[in-house]
Amino acid sequence: MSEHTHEPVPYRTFILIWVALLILTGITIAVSRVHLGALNIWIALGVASIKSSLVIFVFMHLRQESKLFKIGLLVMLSILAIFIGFTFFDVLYR
Amino acid sequence: MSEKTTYTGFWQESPRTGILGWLLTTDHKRIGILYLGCIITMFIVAAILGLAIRLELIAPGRTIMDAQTYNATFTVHGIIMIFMFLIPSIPAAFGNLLLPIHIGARDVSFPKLNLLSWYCYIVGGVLAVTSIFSGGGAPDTGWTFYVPFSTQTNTNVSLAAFAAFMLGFSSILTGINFVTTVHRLRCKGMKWGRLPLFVWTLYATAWIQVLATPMIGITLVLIILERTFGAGLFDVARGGDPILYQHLFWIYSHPAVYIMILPGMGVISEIIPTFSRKPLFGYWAMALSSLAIAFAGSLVWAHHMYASGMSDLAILIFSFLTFIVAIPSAIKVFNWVSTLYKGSIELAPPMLFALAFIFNFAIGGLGGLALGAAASDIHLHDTTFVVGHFHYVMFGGGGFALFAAMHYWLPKFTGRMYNHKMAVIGWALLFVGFNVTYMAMQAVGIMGMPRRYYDYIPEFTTLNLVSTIGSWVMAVGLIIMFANLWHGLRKGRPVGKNPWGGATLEWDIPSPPPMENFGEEDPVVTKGPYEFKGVVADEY
Amino acid sequence: MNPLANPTAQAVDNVLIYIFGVSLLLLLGITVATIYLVVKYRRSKYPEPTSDTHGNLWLEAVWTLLPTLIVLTMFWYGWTNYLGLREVPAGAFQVEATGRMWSWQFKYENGRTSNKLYVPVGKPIKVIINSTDVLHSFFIPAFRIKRDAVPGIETYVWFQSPETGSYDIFCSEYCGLGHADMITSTEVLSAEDFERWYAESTLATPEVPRGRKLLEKHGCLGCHSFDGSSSIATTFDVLKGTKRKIMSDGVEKEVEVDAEYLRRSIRAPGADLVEGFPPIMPAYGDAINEADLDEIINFLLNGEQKTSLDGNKLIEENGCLGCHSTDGSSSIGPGLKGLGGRTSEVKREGHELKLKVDAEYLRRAIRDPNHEVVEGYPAIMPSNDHLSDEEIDAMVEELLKK
Amino acid sequence: MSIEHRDDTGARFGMWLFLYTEVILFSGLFILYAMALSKFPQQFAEASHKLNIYFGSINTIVLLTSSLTIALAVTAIQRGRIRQTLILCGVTVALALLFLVNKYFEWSEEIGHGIYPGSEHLAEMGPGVTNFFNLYYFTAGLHGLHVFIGATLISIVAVLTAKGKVTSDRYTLLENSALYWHLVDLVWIFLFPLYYLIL
Ligand code: HEA
Ligand code: HEA
Ligand code: HEC
Ligand code: CUA
Ligand SMILES: [Cu+2]
Repeated sequence: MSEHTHEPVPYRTFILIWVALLILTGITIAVSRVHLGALNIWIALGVASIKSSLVIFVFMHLRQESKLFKIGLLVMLSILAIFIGFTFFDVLYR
Repeated sequence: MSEKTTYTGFWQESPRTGILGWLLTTDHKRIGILYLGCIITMFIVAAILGLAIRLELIAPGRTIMDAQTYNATFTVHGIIMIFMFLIPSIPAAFGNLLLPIHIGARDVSFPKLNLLSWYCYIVGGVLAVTSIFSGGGAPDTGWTFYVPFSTQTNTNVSLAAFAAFMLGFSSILTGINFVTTVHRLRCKGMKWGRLPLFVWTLYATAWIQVLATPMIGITLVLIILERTFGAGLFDVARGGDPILYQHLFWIYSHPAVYIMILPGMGVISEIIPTFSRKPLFGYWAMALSSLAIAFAGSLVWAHHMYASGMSDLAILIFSFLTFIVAIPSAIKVFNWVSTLYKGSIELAPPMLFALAFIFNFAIGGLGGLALGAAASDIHLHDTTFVVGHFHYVMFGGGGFALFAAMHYWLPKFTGRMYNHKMAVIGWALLFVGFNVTYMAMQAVGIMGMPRRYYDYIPEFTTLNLVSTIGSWVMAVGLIIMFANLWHGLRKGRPVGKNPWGGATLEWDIPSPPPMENFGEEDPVVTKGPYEFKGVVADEY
Repeated sequence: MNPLANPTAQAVDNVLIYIFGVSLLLLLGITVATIYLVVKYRRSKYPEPTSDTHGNLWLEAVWTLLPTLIVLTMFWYGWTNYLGLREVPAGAFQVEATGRMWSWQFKYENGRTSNKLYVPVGKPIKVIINSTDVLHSFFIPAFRIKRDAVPGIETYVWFQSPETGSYDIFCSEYCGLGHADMITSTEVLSAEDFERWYAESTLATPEVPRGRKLLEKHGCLGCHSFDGSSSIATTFDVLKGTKRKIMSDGVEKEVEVDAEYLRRSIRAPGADLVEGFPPIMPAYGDAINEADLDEIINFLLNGEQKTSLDGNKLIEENGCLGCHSTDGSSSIGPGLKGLGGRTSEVKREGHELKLKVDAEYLRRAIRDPNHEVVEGYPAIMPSNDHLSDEEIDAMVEELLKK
Repeated sequence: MSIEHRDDTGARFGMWLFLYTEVILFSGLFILYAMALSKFPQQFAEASHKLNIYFGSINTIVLLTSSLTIALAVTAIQRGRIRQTLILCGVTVALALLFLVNKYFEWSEEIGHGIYPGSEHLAEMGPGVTNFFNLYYFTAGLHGLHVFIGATLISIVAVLTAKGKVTSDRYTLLENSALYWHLVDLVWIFLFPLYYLIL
């Protein structure tokens, strides 16, 4: 049965991550007030990616899961990137 | 032969008896049978519509129906054939029947989810049928639901789209189930290298189902929202883009064609070794090419859009990738053929269907190459050549693979054998009729006849007539085939557990298999799926 | 297929022949090999297999590489030839094609419109494609060209025909009920024929109005002109509402030109003489019958200012015939033959009504077609907001005559 | 029937697979968003101004916090603290409702300004802005639906926990509901900057 369950994550860890998430939220809002042109959107997406990694790895316990879960996630994200990226081949060059 | 034996095995054992024992079952084999029944029913309905299409096209002008009916007919024909017949056919019916047995498991990972997925299928099917008879009448958009037409027509598009959404959901649940099952429930000794190829193809298919199907979900939801709120998401005047709709649609629907063909390829990869009594040539190449098709197949969707007004750069890239997907298919064809070399070949009915599959699929697939090349597709796009192409791969490929599977595994799951002579007659008529029908269709497409044409100019008459005649030969063949199978499963001679001399796990257990497949003890696998040494075929 | 050798067809045909050729060889090879193996290694001859090989790395490498090479050549050939379809030669003649349910309208740079595509022979033609409603696709099989008509997005094709002739144009993107009827043709004309056609104006009637014919017949134009070019007599171009100084029975008067005045001037010109002109106009008396005289007067008063609209042409060019027939048959919409005097059963806001077909009814039917929908037909006729009242009147006039 | 087969990892993996499908579902709208943003950067920025950033920020905080509480609930059940689990689930559901109420006020305000799909006011503001709001409504609407489903799911699990059907060694149901809830949060993490913060 040991394979089926993992150690409980201490409350402290979760709370720390939560604080980090709130800080990151504050950062995006703050940065978005500064005009940086196209950079704004990349920063916003970058921070969002960091936030979501925190949620995925800690809140969602991906850290403790086997490789299979991680590979699955990677496959899904690459397919996602392809779907969005390849569509640009049409839209940007029309 | 005429003694009235009732089926044993999973047909009998069930915690509940009677109809509820079926409707509330969580046994993978019973669910597989439920699927199979529905799928065959759907196929017959849609095939009759196909026959009606051909009758209308027998001569120019109106013959048996008006234009609106015609448009609804091919739309419903396409929707049923794709979403309710071919996509669930092999994965949901035979996948359910066989996947757990093939990997030595007692059931799939989520049996209840499996049943839910069947109910989603039923709800989708019922809604689709309702959409024909209610509201503004049967949808008339073509199975592709292209905007802006689909947002403007008064017919019952929203309901049909919602039906397709439910069917997609069903497909997703099956996919989730199969991926998990393959990862978690392989029995002792069932290493990846010992999986039957049917399992490999189901596994690859399941990933497509999981990762591509949601896209059609959101696309159809958008169509429905567009029709209800009229927001103009695909309307240029309101900042939308009608071509983007096509991207969203094909992002799913191209990979979907591989959902339709991959499990069929798996079936063929089971049948050919068994009837050659020889290991499949190039096991790993076959396994990996399945994954390659699934992955590369997700990158080529825009080859349906060369004439849509898409950018030329996109055409360059998507045309290139399209040709890349053809390579793993070619590897498969070559490996099947070389499996025959120095074998001991028996032309039993399943083998005949498998060989016909290779031939038809080669024609369809090679025709796909002419469509994949940018210049030639400009001429062939949206002509009946495309219609010919996809009937070759979907019916000549996917459909024939399903028929092969039915002939191959019917004895296993019913414990009875059909009449071989009738099977060969049915096969021959079907094969000839099929090729006449769709070869003529391809030819008239090369001459320039657009598809979805209710009426056509006189130059196209002869070939259309030939095609219609072919469709009737095919119909006769199909009726013989179905009648023979039906008769076989009711009154056929009883057979033992291994009539063909197959080496995969299902042939080790009784026919029909018992409720939990393997009795008290879980199987332990010590050899590959195509090691025929020591396998003895039962007399039948 | 068409034997015509033209640049776009050649680009496509090269690729088609190459791919089909190679495919045929491959198919033949695979089929022959399969049949040979099946026959040779049949179970009756070989009850047991004579090999139990699991594969052969070399062979597999070969048939991974071989198809790769083959498909790469196909891809490249297909792509380079495709470029030929996109690069329009300089100096191409431009036409705009607009797809709508369910007909094409072609618009030329000089404003001329038509519903067949007329083009000169031997010249590259660039067709710019648009749509007003749903997707259509502009497809000429003879030139192997095809491009979707997308509402709000402009696309194009080009072609060049070395021979005169008529070639089918199909709509190849499904667009609803009349999709299969959205057929027209491209008429490739010789340079002279095309010039002549191109110069004709579209909307003015080619026919001369009857009033003017009467003027010619009675020799009026021997002395009068319409542009003041003749000094013998008055000019006809500004008659209506103008004032005239005349000598009537020796008394100088000022009168306004109206029908009564004109009638007198023609029947008995000597009675009122316009100042500054000699009294040479013959008296026509009864030489012109009453009806003709009315026609002439009407023409003089209203004629030349107003170019008369050709209702029939408007009907043709606005795509009405994509859905309506004129031979009495019913197609997508009701047949137009015998429309005038018919009683139409329509549904208005859910109520069934029987309405007499008159000009008022027809105007409504064209302006706001879905307000009253003819029984037994779907409410799909597009409204025609782009038409002016005059244009609609002209069409209605013709419709009543059909 | 033989002993029931139990595979918690399998169940979790199945849930992850389902979450992948959810991401792809939303990605359809994100594709449309990305294409439109590349076409109408100015108009998108302008339209984004019209959204109320306070509503957006508050909702972000609400969702992040709810994600925390449900994660804590999983630890609580692992440690066998049923009461804590129930409270944490309750807080999560309450936060979910808060989110929806907030959304309701936000949308009423916007609809009050005549901004909703198909409105005439929107049409006057030009194609870019119209497209932005269409996408905004559809994406946020779909997300809202997920919030609703997630809240329902967690309520059900809470009831089952109270009944003793979910316990310290049988808590996959809670774990999977929590995973679902985190997904809802994840989508919002992207939705928020993309719609409220483009400047
Ligand atoms: C089961 C379904 C299925 C399968 C497997 C395929 C397989 C392929 N399809 Fe097909 N296709 C459809 C179903 C399918 N298709 C449908 C339904 C449509 C129309 C949808 C609609 O518009 O309604 C369509 C339309 C379609 C188009 C768009 C046409 C158009 O509308 O203009 C294109 C263009 O590239 C295409 C290409 C291909 C290619 C390259 C393959 C390849 O995967 C084929 C690979 C196979 C082979 C190559 C043959 C076998 C190999 C050999 C014989 C060995 C020798 C080969 C080589 C050396 C290369 N298909
Ligand atoms: C799996 C997929 C599949 C299958 C098997 C078929 C099967 C057939 N299809 Fe279909 N077809 C599609 C998928 C399929 N089709 C799709 C996706 C489209 C595109 C729709 C669109 O454009 O949107 C299409 C479109 C399409 C067209 C083009 C319409 C147009 O563009 O105008 C035509 C025209 O001939 C056609 C004909 C047929 C015919 C004659 C059959 C025949 O093969 C049918 C043969 C079967 C029979 C004749 C029935 C025999 C059986 C019985 C009678 C039952 C008796 C039973 C017992 C006694 C038990 N189909
Ligand atoms: C898209 C197809 C379509 C086009 C294009 C079209 N119509 Fe129609 N028309 C219809 C249909 C369908 C009806 C019957 C339903 C209705 O009344 O709306 C109809 C009805 C009519 C009627 C009433 C006929 C009767 O029997 O009472 C008239 C008049 C008419 N059309 C004229 C025109 C004219 C003039 C044009 C071109 C400017 C035109 N139509 C273009 C489809 C079309
Ligand atoms: Cu216009 Cu088809
Ligand atoms: Cu495709």
